[in-house]
Amino acid sequence: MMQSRNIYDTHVCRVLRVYPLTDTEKLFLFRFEDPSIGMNWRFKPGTFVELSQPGVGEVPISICSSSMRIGFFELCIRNAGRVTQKIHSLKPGDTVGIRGPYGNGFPMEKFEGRDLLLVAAGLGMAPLRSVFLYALDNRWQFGNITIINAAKTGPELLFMHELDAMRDIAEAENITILQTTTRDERWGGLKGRAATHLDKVNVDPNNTAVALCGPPHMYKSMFEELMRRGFDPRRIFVTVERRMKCGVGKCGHCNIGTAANWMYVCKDGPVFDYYDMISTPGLI
Amino acid sequence: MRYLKLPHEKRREFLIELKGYGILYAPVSISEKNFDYKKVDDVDTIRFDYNRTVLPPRKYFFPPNETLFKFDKKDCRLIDAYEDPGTFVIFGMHPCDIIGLRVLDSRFIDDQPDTYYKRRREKGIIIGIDCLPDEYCFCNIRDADFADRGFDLFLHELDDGYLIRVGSVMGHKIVDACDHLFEAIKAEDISVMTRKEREKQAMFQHYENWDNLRYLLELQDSHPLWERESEKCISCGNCTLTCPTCRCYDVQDVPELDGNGGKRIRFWDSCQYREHGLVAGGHNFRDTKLDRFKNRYQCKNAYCETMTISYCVGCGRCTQFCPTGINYRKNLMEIRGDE
Amino acid sequence: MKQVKISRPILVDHVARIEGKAGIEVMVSNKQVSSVQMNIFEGPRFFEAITVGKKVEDAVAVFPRICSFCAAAHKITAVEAAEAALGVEPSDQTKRLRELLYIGDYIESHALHLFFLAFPDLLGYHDALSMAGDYSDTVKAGIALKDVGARIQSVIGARYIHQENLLIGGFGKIPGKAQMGALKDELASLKSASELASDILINFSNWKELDSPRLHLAIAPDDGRYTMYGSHIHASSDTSFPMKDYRKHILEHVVEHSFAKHCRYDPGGSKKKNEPSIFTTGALSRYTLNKRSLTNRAKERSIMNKDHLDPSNPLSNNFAQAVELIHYIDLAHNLASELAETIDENERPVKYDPQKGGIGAVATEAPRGLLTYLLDIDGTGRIKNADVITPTAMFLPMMEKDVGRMAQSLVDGGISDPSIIAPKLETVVRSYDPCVSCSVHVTTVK
Amino acid sequence: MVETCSVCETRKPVVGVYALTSCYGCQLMIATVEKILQISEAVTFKSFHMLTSASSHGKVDIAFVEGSVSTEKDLIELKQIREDATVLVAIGACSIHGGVQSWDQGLRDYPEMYEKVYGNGEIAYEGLAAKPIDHYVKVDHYLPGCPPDEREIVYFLSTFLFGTYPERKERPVCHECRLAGNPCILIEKGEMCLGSVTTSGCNALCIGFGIPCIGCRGPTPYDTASFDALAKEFKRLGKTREEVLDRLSIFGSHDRRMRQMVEKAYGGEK
Ligand SMILES: Cc1cc2nc3c(=O)[nH]c(=O)nc-3n(C[C@H](O)[C@H](O)[C@H](O)COP(=O)(O)OP(=O)(O)OC[C@H]3O[C@@H](n4cnc5c(N)ncnc54)[C@H](O)[C@@H]3O)c2cc1C
Ligand code: SF4
Ligand code: SF4
Ligand code: SF4
Repeated sequence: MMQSRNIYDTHVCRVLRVYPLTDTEKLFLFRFEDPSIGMNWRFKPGTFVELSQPGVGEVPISICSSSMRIGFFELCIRNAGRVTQKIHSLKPGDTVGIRGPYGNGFPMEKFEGRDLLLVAAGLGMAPLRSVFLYALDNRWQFGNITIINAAKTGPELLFMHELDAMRDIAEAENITILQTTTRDERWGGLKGRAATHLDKVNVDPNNTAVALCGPPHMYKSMFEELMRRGFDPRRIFVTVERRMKCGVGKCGHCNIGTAANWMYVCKDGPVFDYYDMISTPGLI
Repeated sequence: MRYLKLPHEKRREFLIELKGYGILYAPVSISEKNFDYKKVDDVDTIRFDYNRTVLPPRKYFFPPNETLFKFDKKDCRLIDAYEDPGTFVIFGMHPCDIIGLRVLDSRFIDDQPDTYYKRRREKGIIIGIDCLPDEYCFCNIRDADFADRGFDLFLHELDDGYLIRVGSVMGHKIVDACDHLFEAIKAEDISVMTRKEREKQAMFQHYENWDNLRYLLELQDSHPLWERESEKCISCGNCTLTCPTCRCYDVQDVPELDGNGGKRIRFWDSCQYREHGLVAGGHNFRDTKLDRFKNRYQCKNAYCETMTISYCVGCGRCTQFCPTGINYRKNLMEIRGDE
Repeated sequence: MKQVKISRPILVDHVARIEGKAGIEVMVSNKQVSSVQMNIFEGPRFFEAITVGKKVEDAVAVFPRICSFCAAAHKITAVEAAEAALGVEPSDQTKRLRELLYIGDYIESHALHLFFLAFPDLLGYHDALSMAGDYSDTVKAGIALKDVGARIQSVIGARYIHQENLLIGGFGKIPGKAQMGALKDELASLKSASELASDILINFSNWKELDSPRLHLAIAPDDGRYTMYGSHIHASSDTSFPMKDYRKHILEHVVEHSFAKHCRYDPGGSKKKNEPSIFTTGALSRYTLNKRSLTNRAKERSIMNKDHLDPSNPLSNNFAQAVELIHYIDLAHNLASELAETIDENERPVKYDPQKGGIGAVATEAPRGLLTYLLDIDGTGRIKNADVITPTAMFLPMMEKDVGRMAQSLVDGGISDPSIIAPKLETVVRSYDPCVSCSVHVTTVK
Repeated sequence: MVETCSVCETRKPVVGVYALTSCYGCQLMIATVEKILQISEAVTFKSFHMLTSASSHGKVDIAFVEGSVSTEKDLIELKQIREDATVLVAIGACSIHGGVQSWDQGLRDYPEMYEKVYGNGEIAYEGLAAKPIDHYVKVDHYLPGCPPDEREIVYFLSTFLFGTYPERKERPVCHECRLAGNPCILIEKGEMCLGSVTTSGCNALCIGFGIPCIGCRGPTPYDTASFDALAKEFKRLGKTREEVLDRLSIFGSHDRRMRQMVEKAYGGEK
């Protein structure tokens, strides 16, 4: 991991491309201004960066591109407030500050040799895309893969077109892509919450690593459903969100847990396993 | 360890000597009943009998308000705005505060060290002094009533002077440079010191072992105390802002009128404020005063691994400086089922 | 002879560069100005009514909010009225600090009025900001003077608008010697800048159309010093009355076209010739009645420029303010020098018992003229009755007269274009330095 | 607002400073900030009656509105300003919290008071009980204070010039009181300090002068003010319900929770 001397200092990155994804989300492709930093910059799926726009502020954003691509990375950003609104106004050629990557990321080494089940709801697709693309880039290390992408409506499905376009080649590679909406009358595809489509997956519960990301209320039902189907709780992983100002376990905003088990989402997470999730009050 | 004696009549000279190392900060009286660390010009204003300062000494390493960076929007680069305070001396730190600072070190100087804190930490000379507990102190329970490291010099009051423990290379240098002020320790000095230690121990009001507290806090999550006590809270944040081990901060960008320049500042935050757990979209992970109130008790009683003690060092500030008189120690004892 | 016909009234919707929101409406029929109204749109805020029943400490914290330009004047006068009611005698140091604070208000207020509100008019700009290009030194001097006035108030009062560090009986915290020393030096460096305002005004003579003898009211200095304090109010008609009796002599009444009331002076006595009459108050009145007590530098200036200080012409008020600027910079410098030596930072406010109750009536000279407060405090330390009369309410009728005079003479001179007349009328209004929000404070509930 | 960002990047933002019913302190504060000359170069003041006679009506990017709505005329003006402005900033206690003129809000009958002062039908204008402007129009940003702090005025303008907008302060004055290194006078002297329920931003100015906060920056937003707990503490210190209500009402009378929470603390007793 690259470590600048001042941990809060950022590297200048330039926006290469901006793709609008939905009404509120855009995908940004960045390149490090200094190529030598870019070439040495590595991250794990599930980690995040602190993205800053001097004069406006700094926000944590998951990296959503494949960690195999070097010198570039992608962020999928929702226009949610002050900073992200400003980021949304950026055009190719504009610059931002980046520091990181931060967080533990998904334990990809533990996933190797297993089937993968990725379940994303809403913005959850952003960090899971990184896992998914990583798995595609290292296809031989994994068994069957299913990805479930859920949102309220079709137009809100993140990376809907990208996943759609992959469908054919995916099938050839034993990858099942399920996209579902919960509240879209006009949506022609699957309907209902992600948990309702678990019978359509092509993975073996006995030998599957599960990665989940979505709104907090999704986890409980998802856990129950997975457990009922015999997925091994030791191999269920979740990535969560909290307020963060530093990303390195100092500012205190992302604290979770109790006196007996005190953690910081930015350092001890954002990826947690099933047992952390159920035993840490306030984590779900 | 090296031990020396500083006779009372040499104290003043010693303090003036200390000023030679940089700005001298020491406890002084700031109002009728309160003390704080302040820059000291006249060493006679130093209060040796203070109980506790309003703000903990962390303010010299982790300032309440500090500029991290300056920037110019045009090239998107951040320019480190660390201001070197030069060498400075903090005189009069009590053991709990010395240990509190080491607790802070464990968070700020880890594998990703906070460079601002670390650079200042390297500039600070710490002279500790022993104290007598009052009704708010429970550092003994927290294992923070005796500092065995984390200082350059430490003074124990004797009847006619101070027994000094030298705790660092810097400490040796300081005493070497003015060795004419010191005397060798005599046997009776040691017996005076042990007597004083015993007296101090006898002054503490509680002697429980709180090792199980962490688990009880978890188990007692629906104890009626939480409702009752959090209702009294006015969310002023005093308890956290005066705590020697609290370290939450917020960061804000302050742009300039020219539309380009500006600075990124950070300032102390408190988990007792609504904003602390708020994320975009309005979801708040600690939405109620009750949640926030509990959060502090959990955080302060978590286990600081590097120090093998809890994050709370028992200095008593959060109780003394709570405007509505919420008594933190008493509450913890109630959670433990103590009377 | 050319026929002058103005069918529409001459209207100024919103007089710019004064404090507050007011308009002018002049009706002309048959070449005669038939009515003049200063329309005050500022909403009423009922200060005297809402403070009734409130604790006197809370009330004196609220009164300065009548007006930002003379917040210090309101605060000091209200506090002193409360002290008069409760029989509190503040220390000499407190009095001196208050006087310096008050002078800070004068310097700031006069500098703002002259440099920011009045000069753009005379020099042909919309505002001081656009004037800054051509008259950069002038604007800078104005800013420096305003700043020192603000600084004096911030050092003593905590800030320069709504000074909270001013309590019944004293101060929350007393500034240090070093702060006073710094003020002293800053004031010393501004002596020549303080003459700049009069330098500029020398080039502009009063409009003769406005000449008309008038009645002036001002506080007479007790100790021969030209300040805002004194126990008696003098009139240029050679009458006078004790300030605490102001309610008998300064009479307020409602007029239809404004939320501000109008005032008249009743010299008292039985003689019928002493009918209540309109009057003016402010820098020109103070100068007219007390000029002997000015500092030497200010006196010299005024003697050299008598023409600009004609008591019969309202435009002289600008020059009188300029003279006061010189005077008060000197006075502030003296006071700051003295305090820098003697100030006792540890002095505590005088203790008092608000439940003692009583009535206190006090008048002081605010930058714009006489300001009076009457507080009646009951046996629980609450306000039973409050009465405030502000300078603007006092001189409003006179100002309307002058606006009418100006309009009439322009009409007489064959000018009919409202867009030419209106700015001239605004200039007349501005010369009074009216404080519109002050004027709408408003009045006693019986 | 998004529009301003694009606007700012291409040309000087057009700014209007307007007053409804107030003491004019907010405008005076804007007019007298140290950097006013720099500000006047960075923005175009389309309307600023106190400062310039070149004031006119019409569209502005940013409108600063001081003062409460206290007359029919205020209300008409306010609605026009809202229509003309992309971003509307409520500035000062009057505009945000109704100001000291709302001290008696709900206690005294407005028409009665009006009549007592002006008599019946003697005056040609219509008065209204003072209200914060967001009772009538949407407010984008709040810049509190009586008067506002110079640094905050500069901060607000700077964020707009940067194409973003200000972060809202919601921490209480106590926060800054600690950061400033003051001792707490509520604890030490038992004085009725309103710091804990008052929006910060003044650096605890008054407490620095040894004077309890009277709440001039108004109650902390988002219903975070614990009036009940504070009132209980005041009660313990021997303050009466009336005293506490009067003090809290100077700047907080329009807070919908305040009265009720104080009543709760005093348990209905007088
Ligand atoms: C580990 C992690 C990964 C994330 N990944 C993504 C992502 O891939 N795409 C995406 O669009 N969003 C992501 N978010 C959420 C994103 O950080 C917030 O939407 C963003 O901070 C909102 O900031 P703002 O200034 O636009 O909004 P405002 O509401 O104006 O926020 C103001 C300040 O609050 C803080 N804040 C607000 N919300 C959050 C939040 N949810 N998390 C942390 N701090 C917050 C920020 O520090 C910000 O400066 C992630 C958050 C975390 C913690
Ligand atoms: S000091 Fe007391 S009142 Fe203030 S936040 Fe802490 S517990 Fe609450
Ligand atoms: S109650 Fe007042 S004095 Fe105490 S901390 Fe809060 S603001 Fe400061
Ligand atoms: S301390 Fe309170 S009263 Fe004083 S300026 Fe701040 S908010 Fe206003």
